[in-house]
Amino acid sequence: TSTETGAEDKVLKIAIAANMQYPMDSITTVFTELTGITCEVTSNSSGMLTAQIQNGAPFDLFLSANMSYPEELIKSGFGDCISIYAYGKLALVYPIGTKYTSVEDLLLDSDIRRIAIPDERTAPYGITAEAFLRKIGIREKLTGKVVIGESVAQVNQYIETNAVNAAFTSYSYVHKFEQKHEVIQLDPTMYPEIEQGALILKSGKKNHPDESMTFIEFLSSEECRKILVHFGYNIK
Amino acid sequence: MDYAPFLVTAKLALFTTVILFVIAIPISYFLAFSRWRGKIFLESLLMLPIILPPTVLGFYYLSFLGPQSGIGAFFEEYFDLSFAFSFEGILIGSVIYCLPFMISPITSGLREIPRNTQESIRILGKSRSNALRKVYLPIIKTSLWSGIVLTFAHTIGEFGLVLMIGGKMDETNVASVAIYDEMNALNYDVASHYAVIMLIVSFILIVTLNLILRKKRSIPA
Amino acid sequence: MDYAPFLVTAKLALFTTVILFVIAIPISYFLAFSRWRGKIFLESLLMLPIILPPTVLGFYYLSFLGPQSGIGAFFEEYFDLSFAFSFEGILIGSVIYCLPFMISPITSGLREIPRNTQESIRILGKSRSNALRKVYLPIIKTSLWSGIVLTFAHTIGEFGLVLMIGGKMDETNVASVAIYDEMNALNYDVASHYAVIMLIVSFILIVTLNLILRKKRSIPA
Amino acid sequence: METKINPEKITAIYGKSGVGKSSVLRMIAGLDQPDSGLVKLGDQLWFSSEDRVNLPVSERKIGFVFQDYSLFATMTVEQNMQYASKDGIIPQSIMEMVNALGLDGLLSSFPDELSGGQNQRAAVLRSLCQEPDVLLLDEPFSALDDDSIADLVAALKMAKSRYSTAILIVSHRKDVLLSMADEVIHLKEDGLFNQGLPSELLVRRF
Amino acid sequence: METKINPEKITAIYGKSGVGKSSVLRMIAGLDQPDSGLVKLGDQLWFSSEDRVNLPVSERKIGFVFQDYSLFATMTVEQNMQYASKDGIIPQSIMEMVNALGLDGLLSSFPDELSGGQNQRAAVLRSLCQEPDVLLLDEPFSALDDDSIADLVAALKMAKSRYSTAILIVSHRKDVLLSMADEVIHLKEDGLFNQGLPSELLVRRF
Ligand SMILES: Nc1ncnc2c1ncn2[C@@H]1O[C@H](COP(=O)(O)OP(=O)(O)OP(=O)(O)O)[C@@H](O)[C@H]1O
Ligand SMILES: Nc1ncnc2c1ncn2[C@@H]1O[C@H](COP(=O)(O)OP(=O)(O)OP(=O)(O)O)[C@@H](O)[C@H]1O
Ligand SMILES: [Mg+2]
Ligand SMILES: [Mg+2]
Repeated sequence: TSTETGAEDKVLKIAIAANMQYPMDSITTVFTELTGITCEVTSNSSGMLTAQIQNGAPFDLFLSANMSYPEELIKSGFGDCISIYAYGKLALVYPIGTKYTSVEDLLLDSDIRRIAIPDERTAPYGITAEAFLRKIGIREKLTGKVVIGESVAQVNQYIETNAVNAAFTSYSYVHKFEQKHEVIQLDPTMYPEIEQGALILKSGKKNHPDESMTFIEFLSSEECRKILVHFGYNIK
Repeated sequence: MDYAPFLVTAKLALFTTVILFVIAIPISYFLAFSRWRGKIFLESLLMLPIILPPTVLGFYYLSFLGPQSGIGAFFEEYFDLSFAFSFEGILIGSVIYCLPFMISPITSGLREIPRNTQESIRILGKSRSNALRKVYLPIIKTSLWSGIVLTFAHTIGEFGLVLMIGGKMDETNVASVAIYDEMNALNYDVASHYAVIMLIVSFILIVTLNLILRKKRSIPA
Repeated sequence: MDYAPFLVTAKLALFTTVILFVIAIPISYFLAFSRWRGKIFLESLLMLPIILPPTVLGFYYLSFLGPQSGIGAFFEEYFDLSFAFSFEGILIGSVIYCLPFMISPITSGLREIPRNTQESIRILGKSRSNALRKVYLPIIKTSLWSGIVLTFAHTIGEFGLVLMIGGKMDETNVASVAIYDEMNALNYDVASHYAVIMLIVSFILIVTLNLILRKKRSIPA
Repeated sequence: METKINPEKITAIYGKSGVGKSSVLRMIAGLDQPDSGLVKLGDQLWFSSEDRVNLPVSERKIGFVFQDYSLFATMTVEQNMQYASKDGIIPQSIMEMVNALGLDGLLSSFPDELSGGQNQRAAVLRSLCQEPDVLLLDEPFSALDDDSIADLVAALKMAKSRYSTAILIVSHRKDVLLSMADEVIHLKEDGLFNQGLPSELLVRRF
Repeated sequence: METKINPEKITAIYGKSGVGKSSVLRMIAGLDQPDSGLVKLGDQLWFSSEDRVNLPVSERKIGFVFQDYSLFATMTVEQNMQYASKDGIIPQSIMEMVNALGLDGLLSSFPDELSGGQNQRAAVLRSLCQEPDVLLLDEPFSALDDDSIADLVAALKMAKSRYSTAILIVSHRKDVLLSMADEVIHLKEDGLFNQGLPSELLVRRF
C-alpha cells in the first residue's frame, strides 16, 4: 500500500522457463491480488535467460524448470540459494480414441508414426523423457519415429498442429490437451524428479529483494500450492 | 487480450525504418560511388548482421553493450541510458540487424544511376547532398521502397533479438514476443488472433504505402 | 565439435537461393510489368512471410503442410515425401520465408528498366523470356545481386523456422540451430567458435561473389 | 491522316520539331495506338480502330531506329547486332556495311564507349540485322557529318535493293532528303500533310 | 592541341563523326582529363598535367548541353530549369526564350513526354539558367528543323550579349555554322586541326 515509492518501483520482474508460462498467469494474478505487487514476466528458454541474467538483465527472480541453470547462476554470483517450489510430472499425449494396453504398445504401434520428445540437451523434460524410455527399454526401437523438439513448448506445438502422433511433455498442460487428446501421467518412479527451482537474483541495484522474498514465500503458500497442483505439479 | 504490444511494435518498426533510412543513405552513397578499393570489404561486412541467428546476435549485443559491459555500464552510469532491457536497446538492436535490408537495395539502386545524370549534376555544380536529395533519391524511388518495406516488415516479425535484448518489459513487449508467450502458454487462439491482426494491419499499411508511392512521378524527398 | 551442421547450412542456403532466384524472376517480371490492377495486392501479400515471427510461420506451416494435414499426408502417402522434419521441409520453409528478400529488389530493378529498352525488345520481336534472359537480367545485375545476398545471408542466420519445421534431425541440423543449442547448454565457447566460423566463411563467400559479380559488364545469365 | 507508302521507294516524313513525326512512326510500328484510323501495309491490315484489329508489334516485321538509338548498354555493338539477327549470325552483307560505315574497329565496344554518330550508325546496322519488311528510321542523320550521311544512305539503298525493304525516314534535313528520298510527306502543325516529290515539296519553301 | 578561344565570339568545333569533338568538350568541362596539356580560360588555368592543376568541374562555371540532352527524367521541364537556376528562380530573360523557342506549353511536361527537338531546346535553356561563363553545346541543332535552329541561334546570341557568355559549339552542320559561327576549329582524324573563319574553312571542301 506504499504508493509513495512509485508504481514503477514495485514491479517485480520474473524470468521464467518457457514451460512455466501456462500456470504463471494464474500465479501472478493471485499474487498481485494478495500483495499489491505487480509482476512483469519474461519467458524464454532457460539457457537464454541465464545468458541474459549473466549479462545484467534486471530480473528479480528466476523460475527454472530444473536446477542446473540456477546452480550455474549461483556459481557466477547472481544468487544465493535455490528454493524448490514444485516437482514437474512427465506426461504422454496422444490422439483421443487410441487403444493401447501399455505405454510400450502405444509407442511401438505402427499408427504412431512420429513421437516428439524435448531435446535432452536443452529441456529438462527431455532428460526425463529419455530416461523414462531407456528405463522401459524401448528407446532404440523408436529411433526412426522420434522427432526432437527444442523445448516443451515446441513439442506442444507439434501436437497441436498434428505434426506428430504422440509427445512427451509436461503434465502441467493437462487441461489444455484434455479436449482433443489423451493425456497420461507417467509413473514417477520411472524417471528422475523434475525439480522446479526458484532463485532470487542479485544482478543489479534495482532489484527488489523484499518483494522477491515475498514471492518465494507465496510459492510455498497454500493458495499457490493449490494452483500448482491444479496445473499438474507435485508438491512435497 | 492486450493491444499494447502492437503499439510497441508499431513504434519499433517505425523508428527502426526511419533511423535506418537516414543512416543507410549516406552509407549506400559511399558504397555506390566511392572509388576506395576496400569498399567491397566494407560492403560485405555490412551484410553480416543477418548471418548470425538473431538470438546469437542478441547474446553478443548483451556482451558488448549490456549493463555488465564496459560501454553499457558507462552509459548507464553517466547518461542514465541503458542499451539493454529498454526500448532504446531493442531499437539499437533492430537497427543493427536490419542494416542489410536497407543498405543493399538502396546501394544497388544508386549503382544503376546512369553516368550522364551524374555528369549533369557535376556540371550544375550541385553538392552531393543536394544532388542526392533532389535527383538521385527520386530516381531510385522503387529501390528505396524495397528497402523500406523489407526493413519495416522484418522488424515487425523479428522476435529472437528483441526478446534477448529487451526481455519482456512493458516497453519492450512487442507483438511478436507476445505471440511467442501465448504460444508457450498454449493459448493458440490468442496467438492466432494476434497474428491475424498483425498480418491484416501490416497488409493494409503496405498496400496503402504502395498506393501512395506508386503514384507516378511522386517524389519522396 | 561437429562440422556437419555447416554442410547442412551451406546446402540449405544454396538451394534456397537458387530456387528463389528461379521462382522470383517470373513473379517479379509479372509484378513489374503487368498492367493488372490487383497486382498491388499480390505484391503486398508476397511481403507478408516476414511479418510473422518465424516460429509462428512454422506453426502455420506445420498446420497446413505437416504430416497430418491433407496436403502433407497426401505427399507422404503417395510420394514418400515429407514436408516436415526433413531437409525438404526446411527448404520449402526457407523458400517461403525468404520470398520477399528475393522478390522485392528484383521487382524494383525491373521497374527501373527504361521504356526505350522495352520498346526495342518489342521491335526486335523477342519473346519475354528471351528478353529477360539476354537483356533485362544483365541490366538489373546489381538488384539481382542484392536479392541473392539478402536471401543467402538470411537463410544462413535463420533458425526459428528451421527449428520448428526441422525437428532436429541430422539432415535438418543447421549451424544456426547448433549455435543456439550450444548457447542454451551454456557452452559459450563452442557457440562462439561456431559463430566465428560462420561469420568468416560467409564473409569470404560474400566478398568472393562480390568480386566476381562486380567485374564490369559481367553478364550473369 | 491517310496515305499510301510505296514499298519500292524511300519515303521521308518531314516537318517541324514537335509536329508528330516520331509519333507517326510509333503508331506504324504499333508501339502506340492511334485513337482512330487504320494502318495498312500493302494489303495487310495492321491496325483498325473500327474493326478492332491491332497486329502485335512482333508480327509487323518492322525495324525501328529510335531517335535516341537505344542500343542495349549491356551488349557490345557486335552482340547488339547478333541479338537482332536471326539465329544470332550477322548476315555477311551487313558485316560489309560495318566496314563501309567505319565501325569495323568498334565491334567489341559498348555503346557508352561510342561517339554519338557511331552509336547512331550502329543502331541502323542493328535494325538491318533484323532483315525487316519495313524499316522506320527516326532522324537517322542527326548525329552524322556529311560524309557519314552519304555512306549511310548508300548502305540503306543497298539494303533496300537486297532485301526489298520498304524504308520510311523521318528527318528535318531538307538537303539530305532532297538528295535521297523518292517521296516526301510534309507533316504540318494542324495535322494536315502534303505528299509529293522532294524537289516539289522541299524546295518550294527556300 | 593548343588553341585560343575568343570569349567574345561564337566558336564552333567541326569534324567528322567520331573524331573527338565531344571528347574535347568533356575535357574543357573537366569531366575527362587530358593525358597531357593545358586547359586555360582567359588567364585562368583550369588544367595542367605538368603543374598538376585540375580545377573541379563545379568551379569552372560552365554550362554543358550534352549530345543526348540529359534532362533529369524525374523533373518537369520547369523543375529542371529551376534546379539549374541560382536560388531556384528562372531568370526573366530565359522565361522569354521559353516562349520564343515554343516551349511555353511544355513547362510542366516531363522529358519523356517531349519530342526529340523539344528535349534538346529544353536542355539548352536549362544550361542557360546556370548563367555560365562558358557554354559548351554538343550538337545542339541535331534534332531541330531549320526554323527551330534559327530561333535557337537567336536565343544563344541574345544570351551571349546579355551575360557575356563564351559559346563553344560542336556541330557537323556546315550550313548552320556558316551562318552563325564567328570562328571554326576543324578537327581532323590525325589529331591536327585548322582554325579560321567559317567561310574559309567550311566552304573550301564543298
Ligand atoms: N509520352 C508523351 N506524352 C505526352 N505528350 C507527348 C509524349 N510524347 C510526345 N508528346 C508530344 O507529342 C508531340 C509530337 O511529338 P513527336 O515526338 O512525335 O514529335 P516529332 O515530330 O518527332 O518532333 P522532333 O522532330 O522534335 O523529334 C509533341 O508536341 C510532344 O510534346
Ligand atoms: N568512354 C569511352 N571509352 C572508349 N572510347 C571512347 C569513349 N568515348 C568515346 N570514345 C571514342 O573516342 C572517339 C571520339 O569520340 P567523341 O565522342 O569525342 O566523338 P565525336 O567527335 O563527338 O563524334 P560524334 O560527332 O559522332 O558525336 C570515338 O572514336 C569513340 O569511339
Ligand atoms: Mg521525333
Ligand atoms: Mg559527339
